[in-house]
Amino acid sequence: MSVSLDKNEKVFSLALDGFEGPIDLLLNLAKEHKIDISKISILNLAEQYLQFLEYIIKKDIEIAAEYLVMGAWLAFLKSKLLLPSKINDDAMDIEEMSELLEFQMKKLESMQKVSKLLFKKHQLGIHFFKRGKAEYFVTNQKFLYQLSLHDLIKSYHQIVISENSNSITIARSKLYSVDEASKRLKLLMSKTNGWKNLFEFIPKNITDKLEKKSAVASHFVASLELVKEGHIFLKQDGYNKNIYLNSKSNL
Amino acid sequence: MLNLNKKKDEEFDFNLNKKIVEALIFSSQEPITLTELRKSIINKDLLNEILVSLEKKYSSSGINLFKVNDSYAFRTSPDLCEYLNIEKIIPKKLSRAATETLAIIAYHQPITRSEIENIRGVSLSKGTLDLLLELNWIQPGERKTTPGNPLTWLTSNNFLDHFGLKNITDLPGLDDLKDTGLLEKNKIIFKDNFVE
Amino acid sequence: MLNLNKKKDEEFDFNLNKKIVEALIFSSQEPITLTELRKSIINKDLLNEILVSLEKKYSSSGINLFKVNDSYAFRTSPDLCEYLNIEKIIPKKLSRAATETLAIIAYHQPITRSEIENIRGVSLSKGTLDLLLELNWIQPGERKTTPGNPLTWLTSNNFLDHFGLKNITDLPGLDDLKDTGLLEKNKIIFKDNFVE
Repeated sequence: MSVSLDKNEKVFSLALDGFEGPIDLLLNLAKEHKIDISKISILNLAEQYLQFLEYIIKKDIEIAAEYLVMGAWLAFLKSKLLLPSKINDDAMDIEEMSELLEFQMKKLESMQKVSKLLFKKHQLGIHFFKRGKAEYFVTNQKFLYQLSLHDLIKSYHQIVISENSNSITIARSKLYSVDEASKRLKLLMSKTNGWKNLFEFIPKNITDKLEKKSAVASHFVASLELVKEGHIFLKQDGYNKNIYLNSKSNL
Repeated sequence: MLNLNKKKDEEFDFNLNKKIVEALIFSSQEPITLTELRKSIINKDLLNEILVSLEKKYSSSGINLFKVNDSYAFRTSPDLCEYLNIEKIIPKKLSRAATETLAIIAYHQPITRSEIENIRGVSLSKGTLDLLLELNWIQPGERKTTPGNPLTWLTSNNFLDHFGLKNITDLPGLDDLKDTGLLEKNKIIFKDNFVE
Repeated sequence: MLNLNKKKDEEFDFNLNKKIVEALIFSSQEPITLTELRKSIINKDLLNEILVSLEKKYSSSGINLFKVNDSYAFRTSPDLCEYLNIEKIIPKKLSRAATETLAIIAYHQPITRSEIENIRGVSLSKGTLDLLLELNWIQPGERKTTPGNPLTWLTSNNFLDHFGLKNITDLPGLDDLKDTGLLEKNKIIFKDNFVE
């Protein structure tokens, strides 16, 4: 195989735009050397492909992923080809695998050929034409409404999408609301005498850590609110010390 | 001998130009003017002769060549009007409501009217089901055993014919088309974003 | 005398029915099915004979009778393509993925999505099937009975009409491909065989 790296670079950077997939790339590598696919050296092809993989992995790992399975497969094939044939006891023997690859390449090549043949044919609206204006008879009423399968499917999919995005259920928040805390404090304060630590008012049945934190925060905010409204007094002896509440009517 | 060849060439020329005129009138959306026809043919002098020849050719056909002012068009022969009831019908697009309703019935059948309304989120106008029924795309199914015994709707055989489907299960589902681009979603999921 | 009258009547009958068929096909832009034609004519037995006669009548005209599966349409003669200066709707150039996918479906139908992907060695990119469906060149076939019940794809009548094909056996190069065995689907390199 006499492919200079320079040339590789050129071929392979073109490959990124032009090639659709691994088999496609193999096909082009084979054509590049003007080789009849049926007489192809799988070993050479595998080597070239692996070279390409090495190059592409450095350049763009995402594109490389598309080519990796084939790469692994070819590496396996290559190692088998290099090893003496007597060890070959695999379920699928090496010849079968090469044949399969060759078949796959021929198949893709044939499809690429016929797709070109197909589009070389005369096409309606470009090379030949339908009647410019239709006339309608009462007997062909079904032509009255034109709806394609594509329209129908698209319409349904749009409904499904909008349905999915409209009917989002917002999970009930686990957080303790200030409103709740305020109601609770008012009720409890009316039944207590003297100064009480704020922490005594926090519901004892909360186990979730986050919920507990939120309960403390909202009870504190609620207590400030009650002071502002003139229902209670608050006192704290110093920074980071306990906060005490007392009902105004108890003073 | 030379004369014979010349005559053959002339005949070929006339026939080719005639075919071009015929094809142009056929494929034109509106009646096509003499000026336009003259522009498109190779041998301009032949146009009048060609039109006379075409008129004659189609005079006993199911389609006739009609002249409107200085324009030409093919139209169905008036002789056939008792057999073919020609009407001016303008092809219409099915309304969005009707298309959606048909799609929902197709994918969810048998389905009741109120179930359709639930999916679409709007109430169904009476005309929508009537239209689909008239087009013979849907048909009534069995009544449900739930309170009120509501009627269910199904798609008809005509629906399958129209869309070229053998069975209703051959309708492409969401899985079949999931990567086709039809199902591009921009779904936003709301969640409790509080993390400890 | 009686015989002569009978013959005349028959001739009249044939011509009238022929004119009706001619007008029906001519009036429509899309191919009309045999079933529809049969529905509209008076003497149903004559239909085949009429279609043969019409095909002959138009074979050397600027317009030809085209057959698409079991449907008929008038189209301008492809011989004239270089002379017709008509506003052409040039479709967007299809991507290589789309043209290859179309060819694979056309020559291998019915075929599933994953079978297409196996032949091309890459997964179908977004929008490819959708585009072909939107062009109305492909349509869903029956589901396979294999696990997962994958949907199969076929080409549509509109595809045949677009490329001027009588039916699917009319595809270019089909016989050669069949002879070389290249249309067999069962051999797969990836996925199933490449495990471990």
